[in-house]
This record gives sequence, structure tokens and C-alpha cells, in this order.
Amino acid sequence: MYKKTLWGAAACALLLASAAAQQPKTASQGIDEYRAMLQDGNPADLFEAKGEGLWKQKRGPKNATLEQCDLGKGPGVFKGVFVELPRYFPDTKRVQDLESRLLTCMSTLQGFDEAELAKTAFGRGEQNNLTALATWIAAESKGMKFNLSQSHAQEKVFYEVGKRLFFQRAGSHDFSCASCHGEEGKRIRLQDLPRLTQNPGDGVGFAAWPAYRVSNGQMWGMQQRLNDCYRQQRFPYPGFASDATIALGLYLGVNSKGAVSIAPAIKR
Amino acid sequence: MNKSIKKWAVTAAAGLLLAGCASLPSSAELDSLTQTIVKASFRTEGQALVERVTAVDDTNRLCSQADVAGKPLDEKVAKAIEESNFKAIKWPADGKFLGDWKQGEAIAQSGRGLTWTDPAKSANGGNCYNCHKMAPQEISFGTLGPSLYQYGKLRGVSDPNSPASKPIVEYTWGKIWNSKAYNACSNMPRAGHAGILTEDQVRHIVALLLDPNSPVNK
Amino acid sequence: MKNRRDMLQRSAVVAGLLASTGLFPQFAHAAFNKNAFDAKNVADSVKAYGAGALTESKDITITGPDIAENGAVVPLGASTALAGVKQLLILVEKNPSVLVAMFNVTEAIDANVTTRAKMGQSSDVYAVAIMNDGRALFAKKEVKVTLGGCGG
Amino acid sequence: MADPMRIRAQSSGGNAVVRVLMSHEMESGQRRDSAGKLVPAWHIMEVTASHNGKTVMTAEWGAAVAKNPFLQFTVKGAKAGDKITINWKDNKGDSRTDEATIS
Repeated sequence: MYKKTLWGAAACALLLASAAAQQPKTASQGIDEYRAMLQDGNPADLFEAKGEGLWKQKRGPKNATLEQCDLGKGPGVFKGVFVELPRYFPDTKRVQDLESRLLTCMSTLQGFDEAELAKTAFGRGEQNNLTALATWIAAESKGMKFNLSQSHAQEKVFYEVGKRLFFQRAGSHDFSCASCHGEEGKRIRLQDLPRLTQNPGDGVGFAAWPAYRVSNGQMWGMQQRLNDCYRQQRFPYPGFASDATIALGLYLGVNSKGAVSIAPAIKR
Repeated sequence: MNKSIKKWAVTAAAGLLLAGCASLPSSAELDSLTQTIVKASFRTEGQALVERVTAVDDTNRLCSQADVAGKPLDEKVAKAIEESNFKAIKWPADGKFLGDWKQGEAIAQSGRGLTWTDPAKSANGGNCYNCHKMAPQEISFGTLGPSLYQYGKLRGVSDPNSPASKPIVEYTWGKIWNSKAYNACSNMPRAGHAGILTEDQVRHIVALLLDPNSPVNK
Repeated sequence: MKNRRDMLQRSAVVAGLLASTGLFPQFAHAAFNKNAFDAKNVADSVKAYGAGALTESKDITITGPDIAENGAVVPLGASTALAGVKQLLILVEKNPSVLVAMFNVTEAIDANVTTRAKMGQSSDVYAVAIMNDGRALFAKKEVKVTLGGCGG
Repeated sequence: MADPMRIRAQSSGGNAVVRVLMSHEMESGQRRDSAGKLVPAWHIMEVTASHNGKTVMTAEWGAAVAKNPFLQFTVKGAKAGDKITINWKDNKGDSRTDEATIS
């Protein structure tokens, strides 16, 4: 559920500023109410159902299911894997997040062309299927606490790289992730911004994605969430499942240790 | 770039680890690895050229390093950054600092421009309301920057064209043009310096902030 | 919430089957009221369903947020405890076409429906109950639509 | 063909609350594509709800119903084990029917 604590101070300011004096309700309370109304009936359910079907369906050039896919807890295990990703995988010798790992499985088990799939635009063709799969896998860890491993040396290195990426000021506007997510209690327009250098709380930040975005009616995985952050930061385009996006995700995930996952969430 | 560097950043990480036993690479090695990963991960799309992350200036590089370290910049370094950015400020060629606050309001409202999805020829917005409270009619404003409501009024500007107002007018222009001239690691973009806003657009924003008729000063 | 998925009933796919067996005979006759959906104001839209003049009524309830963070999805509901409701309408006054949805109410359901609308801008939203006797009772409220995100 | 609906039907106090999510673009007809051309409206027009085979509600929808539509209503006298069936038809002639058991 949404944190309401951040809204306190802003609420007072808005109450004074707002002309809506006929109702003793602030703009932020109004928006909390709006969000609450949307909780019941999250269209992410549609993608979740689709993802579950896709996992069990024989598909791709090899006409195989994904039921032997190893997401970190052994082949075929999908409960609880999401809250431990990204992690190091010995077979690929890489740190991978959920979407990167699904990409690997769709390639090795089903025979899809990994490079081709990674190049496909979000929301199209097999990318859309990958998002549905990620939505379902994430949902299978709903209510669990994030607990990413930092035991493998590569995982530690990726944390440090992710941290550097988080603070990297660049692009035409000099923005880093920290420009918006480095402090407590800030807003962009009316959106409250979680502080992501620490655990921002249950179901906030890393613990809310994949999420259904009501603004465009799209289902977004973490890869697309980060991709759009970089777009709005005026950065160049980060490759799908690239090391930069995985390292940044791992940094956010490790910081979120102990936060309860509500994914798939519903978002503005 | 030669291909061996671009190939896989992970290989580089593994190499570092093997060389340095199981301990974490040094901070400098991690900086370098991060740059390798950035080069391998980002690509040009639309008007968002890859150089935006591979060729950052000293201001951004030094401020990012300070952020990672969690320590403020060395005072001398900060001063030097501010001086070089101040020198880079382009003052209005015709000496006119103020434009039309109504156009300024529209620019302040717009958050468009310079992303890889924006057409290269479209006008850029100022993104002002994303971070600042300005005209009180707009309740959807951000709090990343200080409130600018009554910016001119609070500074006693009743006639922005008077000699007495000159220092404030110039500071306002300079701050919008290049925020880092006044605060080395400011979170604010360098609107003029980075080519986000044109000279005319900056004039309109200055008017929005300082014109006594602007809703900002009501 | 934790068992939400377990509560979800798997929707059995019977597409086409029921339709072809004639379980929905009314569809053969159902005439989508194009005039009502083309109407540019609330009165014209309601009139297109053959109802009389609009009367505001405390017995009708419109539910919706005071502020919508995004106009693309605005939850709106229409309800009444009155008996003899024929139809419930949900309308957005400032949309290019005002009517969002019309529900034919039967004795088998509560006169209480909720859906989600798109809104282009802040506007009054209406719940209208067309009664069996032709009266059109309404309730309205204002929903403010804010600009979400960074505007980019 | 359209993706399946998600239907939740829960009995409470002698009635059943039915919540439905439908997978549909609900293109408004107001939006322009990147070339500046109006994207034609594409939306669900008719919805029918049945309880154990008997129609309990029909609806007409316009293009202003939000993408991936949500619908909630309450069926009187419905109990656990009963069947709820939802059907929709859109303005392109596509349709979909799904069924759920009340829990």
C-alpha cells in the first residue's frame, strides 16, 4: 500500500494554496484516494494470467516450455525467486535480473534469438510476452521481502557499479538518478519521490515493479522503468538487459533489503 | 572504440577480480569499470547522442565523484567549477533581460524536449514546475528546488528595469543560464549553457520571475 | 491482498460457444444507441434514450475521486437505492462525447455499477438514472484532472 | 483474438460482487499517431453479464471507457458455485466470452 507519511508536510502547504475550500480535503489526500480506488482491479492481473500461460506453453523454434528455466533457485522454481534477483548465475557467468534471465531461458530453452528479442521495442511481440512472464514471476513473490545476495564477488562489484551509475550526472540536463531520488520527502510535480539510496519502504520503488501504468495503459517491467527514467533524464538509450541497467537494478534491490514486494503494482 | 573493450563489461570485471583475489577492486578500478559498462550499455537514439554519457564535462564528473563518496566537493575545486561556469554565461546581446511572462509561464509548464522521443526540432520546455512552486494557480508543482512563489516581490523588485533591480535581474539570468556558476553541484540544469532554452526563452522565464504583473509575484 | 490471486477465479474460455448457442439472444436485437454516444452535452445524450428532462436528486450517487492523478483512468460509479431503475448512465461533461457508458439495469442486480473513464480535462461528471416512468434523475460532482509526472 | 478476461465473483450477504477486467485497447478516436493521423476509435460497444445463463445486465460503452476496462456490479441472490458469464463485443466485430464461478 502507498505510504502516506511523505504527504503530510506537502498537504498543509497545498491546503493553504488550494482554492478548493469547499471541501476540507487536500490535493494529496485526493490523490491518495484516487490511488486507493484503483487498487481493486489492477489490469496487471491480465498480464499475470498471460505470463503463467506462456510459462507452460510450448513455444519458439524448439517448441519447448519454460518449465525448466532456472531463475536462481533451480530449474522450474518460480516461487520466491523474484525477491532475490538480480543475482550471479554460474552458467552464464553474469549477474542477471529477472528479465535478463528470462531472455536467457527463452533463448536456450525455446530457441528464440536473444539479440533479436533484446532489440525488440517494449510492448511488441516477444518483448510483450517477456513482460507478461516477468509480471507473473514477480507476482509469485508477492508479500515476500527483498533479500538480494551479496556473497558472490561479482554481485559486490555490480553493487558498486550500480552506485556509481545512480550518482552519474550526465545528459543535457546534468541529471543523475540521485537528482530526484537522493533525498527524503521530495516531489516532482505532485508525485512523491522515494529515496532510493536506502530501503524506501514496503512496496515503494524497487518493490513495486513490474507495474501497470495507468497513464499509458502499459505493463512495465523494471527494465522499462529504468529505460524511461533514463529517457526523462535525457540520457542516451540503455540497452535492454544491459549491464548498466542490471547493475543499477541490483543497487536498488540491495538497498531495498527487507522491503515487502507488492509487484505487480498499479502506478500513475 | 575497439571491439575488445566493448565486448562484455563482465569479462572486464572478472579480470579485475582474478587479479585482485577475492577482494573488491579499488575505487578507481570501479570507476573505470563503470565507464566501460556505460560505453557498452548505452547507444545513440534520436537526438540523444551517446556522447551525453561518454563525454561528460569536468563539472559533472567531479560532482558525481563527490556524490559517490558522499562528501561535498573540496572548496577550491568547487570555486574553480563555479568560476569556469560563470565565465561561460552568455549575457543578452542587446542588454534586454526581460521578456513576456505569459510566454515564460508556458515554458515553465513544459517538461518537453531533448529526450530520445522528442523530435529534434520541437521547442524545449523549462521543466520549472517539476521542481519549483511558482504561480500559485498551479497546484501540481515539485519540491526538489526552493519555492519561487513571489520571487521578485520577496526581493523587493517593483520595477525590474530600474538600476536598483539590476543585480537581482543579472543573478536571475545567470542562474537560469548556468546554475553551476553559483553552486558547483546544483541539481538544476544549465538551461542556457546546455542549449536547453534559447536566449529569448530565458528572457521570458526571467520575466515570469521578476515582472510585477506575473502571477508569480501576486 | 496476499491471497488475491487465489481468490481470482480462472476465467474459463467459452468464447463463441455461448454466443452461438443463443444464450445472448438480446444481442441480435441490441441496437447501440449511436445518438446517445455522439451527443455533445448531457441533456442530449439522456434524451437519446427517450428520457424526460433532467432533475437533480439526492437519491442518486456519483462516486469518483476529487482529483485524478491521470485522466487516462478515472474510476467512476453510479448508484441509487431507488426502485424502478431502467438505466444507469455515466457521463463526463467536458469530454468530446459526453457519454461514457450506459447500463441496462434489471431486477437481478443492484442499481450500482462502477467502471473507469478517460477524461481529457477537469470536468463535472454525472450519474444519471433513467427510471421506468421516464424520469431522468442525476447527481454530479467535479473531478480535477492533474498533470502527472514530469510532463515529458 | 483478444486475451482472456479476469473475472472475480465473490458472494457476500446473499449477493455476489462481480469485478471484471477486460483486455482491450479502447482506442479513443481522439489520438493522433506519430505521422499526425487520427487513430480510429476501437472500443468495446456491448457488454452482457449472465448469472447461471440468465442475462442480468447489458451495457453500451463508448470510446471514453479506459483502456483494459474494469467493471464492477452486484448480482442479487447469487451464491457460491453459481456461474457468472461476461461477453463483450467491439466495434470491429471482435468478441470474447469468459466464465467464472462465484467463490
